[in-house]
Amino acid sequence: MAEITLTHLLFLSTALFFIGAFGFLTRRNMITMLMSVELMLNSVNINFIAFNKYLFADRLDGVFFTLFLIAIAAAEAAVAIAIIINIYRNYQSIDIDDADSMKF
Amino acid sequence: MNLSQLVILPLFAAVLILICRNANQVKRVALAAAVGQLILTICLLFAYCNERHAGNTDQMLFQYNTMWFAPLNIHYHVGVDGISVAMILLTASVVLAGILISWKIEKLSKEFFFLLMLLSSGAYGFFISLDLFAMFFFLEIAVIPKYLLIGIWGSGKKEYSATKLALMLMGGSALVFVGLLGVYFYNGTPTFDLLELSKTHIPVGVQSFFFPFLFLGFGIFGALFPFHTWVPDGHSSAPTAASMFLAGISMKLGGYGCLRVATYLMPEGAHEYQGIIILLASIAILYGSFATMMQTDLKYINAYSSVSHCGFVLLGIGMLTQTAIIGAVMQMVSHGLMTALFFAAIGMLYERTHTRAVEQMGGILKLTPFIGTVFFIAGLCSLGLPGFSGFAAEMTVFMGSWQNADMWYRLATIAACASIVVTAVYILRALGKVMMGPIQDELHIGITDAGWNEKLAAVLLIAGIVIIGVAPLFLQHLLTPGVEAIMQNVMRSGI
Amino acid sequence: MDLSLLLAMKFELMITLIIFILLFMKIDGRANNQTVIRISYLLLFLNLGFGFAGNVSGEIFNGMFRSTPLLAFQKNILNLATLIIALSSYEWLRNHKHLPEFFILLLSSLLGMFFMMSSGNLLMFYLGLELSTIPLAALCNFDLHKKISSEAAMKMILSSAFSSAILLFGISLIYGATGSFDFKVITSVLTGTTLQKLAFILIFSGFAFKLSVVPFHLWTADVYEGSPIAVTAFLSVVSKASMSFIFITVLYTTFISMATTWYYVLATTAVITMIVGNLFALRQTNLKRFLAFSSIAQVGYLLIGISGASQIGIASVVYFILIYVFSNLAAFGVISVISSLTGKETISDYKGLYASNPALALIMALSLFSLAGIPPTAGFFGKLFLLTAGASILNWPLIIIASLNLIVSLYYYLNIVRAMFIDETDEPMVKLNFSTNEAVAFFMCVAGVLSIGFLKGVFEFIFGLSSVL
Amino acid sequence: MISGSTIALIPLLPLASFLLLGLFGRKYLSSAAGWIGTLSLLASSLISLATAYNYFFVSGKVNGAYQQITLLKHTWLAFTPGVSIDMGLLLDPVSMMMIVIVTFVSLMVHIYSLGYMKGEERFATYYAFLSLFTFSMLGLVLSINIFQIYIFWELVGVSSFLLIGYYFDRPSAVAASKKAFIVTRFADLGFLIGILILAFGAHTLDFKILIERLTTSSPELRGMIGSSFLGLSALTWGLLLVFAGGAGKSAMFPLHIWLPDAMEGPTPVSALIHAATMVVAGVYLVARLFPIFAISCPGALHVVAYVGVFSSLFAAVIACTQTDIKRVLAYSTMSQIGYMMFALGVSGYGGEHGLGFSASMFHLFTHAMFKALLFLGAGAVIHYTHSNEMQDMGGLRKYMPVTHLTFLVACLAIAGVPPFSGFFSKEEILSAAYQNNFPIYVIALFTAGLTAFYMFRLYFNIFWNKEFHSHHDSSDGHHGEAPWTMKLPLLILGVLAFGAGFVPFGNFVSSDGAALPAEFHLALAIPPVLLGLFGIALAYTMYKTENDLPNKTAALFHRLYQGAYHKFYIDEVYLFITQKIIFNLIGRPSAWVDKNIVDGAVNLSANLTEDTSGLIRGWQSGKMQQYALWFFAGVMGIVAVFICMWH
Repeated sequence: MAEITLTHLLFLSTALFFIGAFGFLTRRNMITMLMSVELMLNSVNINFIAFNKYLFADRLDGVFFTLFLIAIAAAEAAVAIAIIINIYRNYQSIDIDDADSMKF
Repeated sequence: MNLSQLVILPLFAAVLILICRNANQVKRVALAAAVGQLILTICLLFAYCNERHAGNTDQMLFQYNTMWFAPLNIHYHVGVDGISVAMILLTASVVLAGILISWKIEKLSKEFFFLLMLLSSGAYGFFISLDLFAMFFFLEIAVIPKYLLIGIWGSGKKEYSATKLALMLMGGSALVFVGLLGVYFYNGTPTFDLLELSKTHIPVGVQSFFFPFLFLGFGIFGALFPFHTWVPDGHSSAPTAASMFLAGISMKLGGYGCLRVATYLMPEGAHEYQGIIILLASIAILYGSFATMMQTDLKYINAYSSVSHCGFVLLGIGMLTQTAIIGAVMQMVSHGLMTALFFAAIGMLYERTHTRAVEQMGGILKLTPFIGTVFFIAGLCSLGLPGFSGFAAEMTVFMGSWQNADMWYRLATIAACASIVVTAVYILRALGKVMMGPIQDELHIGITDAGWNEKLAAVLLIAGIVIIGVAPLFLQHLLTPGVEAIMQNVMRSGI
Repeated sequence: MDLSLLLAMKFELMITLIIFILLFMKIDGRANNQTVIRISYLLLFLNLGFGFAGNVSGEIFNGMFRSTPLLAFQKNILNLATLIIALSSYEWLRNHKHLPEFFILLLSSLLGMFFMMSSGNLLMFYLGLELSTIPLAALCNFDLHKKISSEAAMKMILSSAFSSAILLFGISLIYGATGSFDFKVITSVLTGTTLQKLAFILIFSGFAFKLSVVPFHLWTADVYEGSPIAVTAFLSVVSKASMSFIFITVLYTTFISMATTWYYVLATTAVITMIVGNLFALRQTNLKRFLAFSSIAQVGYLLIGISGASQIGIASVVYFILIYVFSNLAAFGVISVISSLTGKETISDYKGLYASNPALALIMALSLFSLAGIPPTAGFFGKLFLLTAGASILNWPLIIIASLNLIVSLYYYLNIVRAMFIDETDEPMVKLNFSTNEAVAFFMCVAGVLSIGFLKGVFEFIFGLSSVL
Repeated sequence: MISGSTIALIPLLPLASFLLLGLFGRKYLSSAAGWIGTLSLLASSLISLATAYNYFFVSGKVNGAYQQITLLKHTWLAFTPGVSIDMGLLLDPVSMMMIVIVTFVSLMVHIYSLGYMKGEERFATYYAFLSLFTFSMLGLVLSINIFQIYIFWELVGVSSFLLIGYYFDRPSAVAASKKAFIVTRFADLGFLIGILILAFGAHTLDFKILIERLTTSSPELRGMIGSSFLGLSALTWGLLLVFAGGAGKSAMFPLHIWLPDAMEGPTPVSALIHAATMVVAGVYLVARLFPIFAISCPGALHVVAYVGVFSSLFAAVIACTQTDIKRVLAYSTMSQIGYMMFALGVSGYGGEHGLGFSASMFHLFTHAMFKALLFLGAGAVIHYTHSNEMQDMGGLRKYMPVTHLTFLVACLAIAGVPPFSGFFSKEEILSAAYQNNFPIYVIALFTAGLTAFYMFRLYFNIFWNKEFHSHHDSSDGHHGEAPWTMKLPLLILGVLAFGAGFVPFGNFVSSDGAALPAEFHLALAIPPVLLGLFGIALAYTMYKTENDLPNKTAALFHRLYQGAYHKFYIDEVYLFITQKIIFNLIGRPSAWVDKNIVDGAVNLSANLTEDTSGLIRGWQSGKMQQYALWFFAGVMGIVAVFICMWH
């Protein structure tokens, strides 16, 4: 059985990144969009870990970055969800297409 | 003599105007400032002549140079030669006349005089600057006051005209700025200093790329065909004093810039584009005068005729002979005074008859002899009658242009000469219809002749016109050293 | 690490301190709005004054945090801008239920920006960026009951999350290519391979998003329009300023080996940004939205200055932003006063403003002239120096397009001037009274707009500082 | 003895009078204006007489030839080292003769106007303009520099304009003044270009140097002959264009159309400007440059001759049909100037060959006297009858004896009846023509007969023919013939019109300054006298008493008569050219292009910007996901451009 190489991991992370991006661009529900962003962030996390593990194993920079990233993603999600709740109060909907009163 | 006074005095007056309490004070302050300014410029003239008599052969006198933005090597550098002195005198006279003419303005008089002062300060600054950046600064200062003067106090389709004027002039200055950057960067050591730049040699390739920017940019200010369309609309919508300023001074900024910056710094470029300049200028002269023939609004008549007359300025510059350039500068001064007088007369008339349409007037000379006479004098000066400044200037341009022996340029000169006939046609048409003939409108019978302020303004301008017209040699002597310096550069370019 | 090096972080420490003071006041809950607002103003004044005293340069935390004289100056600018924003939004804040939170969030965001600007490391940079963005998103929603406010906040948080995801992907690639987050290490390793270029472009897009460079700008107008005016002002001035400062550092040091690449990226996007910003600004009727697009156009000029890649470039950008702070905040101040007193925000509401409120109209006009780059306002110098710096590369088409764009921008600025000074209207605005606080803010702005160009030392001073990034 | 500053007073006194009356006349001096003007001119004419006396009899002659003397030369405007406009006074026989004529006729007109213009509202203005004209005309004739002449040329033009338009509330006067100015301006354009060509060919504007360089074999002359344009040499072009200017002022065909209309001005003005002085400026100009014409460019001189003789005949034919007495006189003026022109044209330079030149100047001199007299007489008639039309007159000899007598003298003079002045000058001209160019001689002879005919047609129609019936109230008839201020000039001029011919003119004025003794050729004198008498007799039979002979004759020569009556439709041609071609084909299109194309381009660029702005507004759709999509696309776009495409 072949070893899992960096390329595999990068392929995984890239796929995840684009899946996340696709989700962000197509899903109408704001919460789902938020989840899609989390997917993208996680793909970045995989990148960091993979690079750290395979290329720069002597230092732990990538791992640390990942840790910070998880924390920040959580904070971001918290604020975002608060805002989405507020949207729901104002619009009675969390469909992204409903919130387009400002344009042109 | 400290030249910065010329800029500071109007600014100071502007600030004073802002703190005045009523319209009377405002007017008095403005008048005092304008009179002071005129006295100052006359002092400058004498000081200048004294220096020259004393044998001072510096190109620029009364220089003052201080660093402004050291990292970019931008200076505040001022100084004058004969050309600037003449333009400054013109500015002072026109501003004073403009203030006198606007004496009775009621709407927002404080703001009006404030803007007028700001405008004049910009013009003075432009004419004394020897640093291109500072010059550009002063050039740009005027855009907004002009816009507001037309927009707030104007008439007709004033908003359209004001916007068009502001945008076209902005376009002009944008081009100028590109040209200035070219000069700045292709000069060895980046500098905006006119005198230093004139000593260095800008590579020919660079000149042929950047000369059009500078010339076109300034040309837009000077009503270069086909970028003149701001002139008719802007002039005719503007209030009287603003029209006087626009046509009398603003358009001269363009001619001055074309000469002092474009031609002086890039003589090879000027040679390269000489044909095009002359072509455009002669088109402007002829086409402007033919277009004038068809106008029925007095202000449009004068505005289009300004296009035609300013064509002489550009023609003179384009011919690149010393006489032609002197003629061009004389034409600037002369046209400044004359067109200001014309606009003043139109303004006086409009204030009384409330119309500017030629066909609605007639026999005005009988009703208001003074205004009529002013009108006549302005008209006769415009059609180049000897004894008035226009003749001396135009003849100098023609003489200088003919000196350029190229067959095509001589044909252009003939075309330009031909415009004096067309000019006669439209001027006499207007005079004949408005001033002479039977009285057209019964309502006009009660109108009063000019008041003291209007008389003073007219006399001031007429005095200038007649002095230049009768004794042009003085003006020519004043201009010659400055033009010689420019010609040296043109000759050095070796073509 | 000795104490003097901690002084290098004095800006950040000071702000943290203020945040805590306000937090305690909030928890304490006894102080009423008036007291809080006064104390906040006082603290912001102190903060500003403190910024000028005893600056220490150096690096701490293994180079993760840098402090240079230029950074200190930039932080001072941002402190000043924050103070002006706080002062000029007095009318809106006065009766707001969540007053302390406003300041806490605002200052948190500022703190994030300071860290971001001082960062010497991508991790630090990212942390600062998020610390500045997340509170801002919350601030956008500060008018809780306004629909557009929450919409703006939603657009802000979601798109910034998306953009940080892309930015992070770029950072991860950089990490993959260099094995480090440290700017200096990265600089020494980068060579300009395709992977590195890709990474750069991804990171660039993160910056571009915050700076509202076209085509990453689309969130800007909506967020500006929906947010409370104070927040809009903060977004358009402080946030953009901080971003461009760190952008310069990153470009000029970290990615210097790819200078050709980023020059052309910058030049292209600068042209598109100017043109699109101007074209959109032309048709706006809401003033906030209008200023959003005008600020997009301004960013185009900023990019040209940045692309100059020289000490002059740095100096002109900082100088421009200093002037931009004054001119843009004056405009926002006027809009804020009028909006909070009458609720009017469209250009046609401003018709005849000069007749009823000459002072406001004049301040607005001055700021617009400054934004348009008309002398004698300082904006003239700011804009021209940017162009001059950009022109040093001798890429003339860029400079010509930029110059011609000045015409379009003048047109739309004049539209507002025309409404205020020339147009007449049947329903003129009533005479509005504003408090001393706003007057102080206006005074600072007007003084800045009118004098900076003529104080010849200012530019020289900035130029001197710019020798060390 | 000849002092520059004294001579300078000759033009300066009228100038002073102009300034005084122009600035203050209307308000303060309206009653004294006439006397101020007249006295200043009296002084001026006395000085000029003294000067002329001095010049001719005391100090002018050196080695038997009159010399050109240049006085008070100073630079007015300098162009290149050689080329500058200098102002100064040039004394030579021609200019001496001219200042005498100008000041004298002007004085007469000034005196005459005291009566004629009495009670006019703008009396002071009138005198101011008269003084201005006199100043300009004197400046013109004393010019030392071709550009100085041009300057004063324009000034006389404008004073003529102002005086024609004196009754400016009459639309016809306004139109006439405009026409006069514009037509002469058009001609001046040629003059100006001619000056440019000559000035930069000879590198000078000074008459003396100009003539010197262009008559001797100099590099300048060779240069000017060598360079050609459209088949003519630069010299020919220059001279022809200068002549075009002269032709405009002197109302030569086809630039004559302004002169008959110019009769809208007050009649004394017509006497001064449009008969005696200004209209001969063209002749003067050609005379001034005569050596160049005669020595270096005979081709151009031929043009002068043919234009002159054609105009002379052309005008005489028209004059026979006109009914407005002033118009008849105007055409007769044109015809007589044609005489002077072709006299120059047939002349050679120096000695015997210069007969034509002397004759031309002589005729100029006598013509000034009798034509001024005719106009002033006509003025008196108009003053009396309040009409210009012949049919309103008739039988006036009883009512205005002085006018009648002097008018008759003038008619005899112009008809060339000996021993009246016109006989002598005409005889010289004809003999010069006879010697040089026979066809011209024949035409001139015929014209002489026509002249006698139409002048006596005029005379009989005014003073004989039917009985006079005043068309106005009886109160108008009471004022008698004319006040003494009007009669006095008539009498003085009458004496001169009779006696001026006895002056031995060739002794004073000749082409090269040396005296040219008059030779009287009896054989050559007889044909014109006979023709003249025949013309008079014809007029006598047709117009002495009322009969239908004139109508019959008109019917006989129907087409010719109609053509002549309508001035050969030249006015219509001009009208067509200006209205249809210049206005409609050039002016209107220019204005249209300006409004729609040039201005349209500016507006179009503005509109395009706005439209583009509208076109892309959909970009800002308000949908967050589209924003993100654009973001993504932007990243991809930059990647595509800068990584995939650009290496």
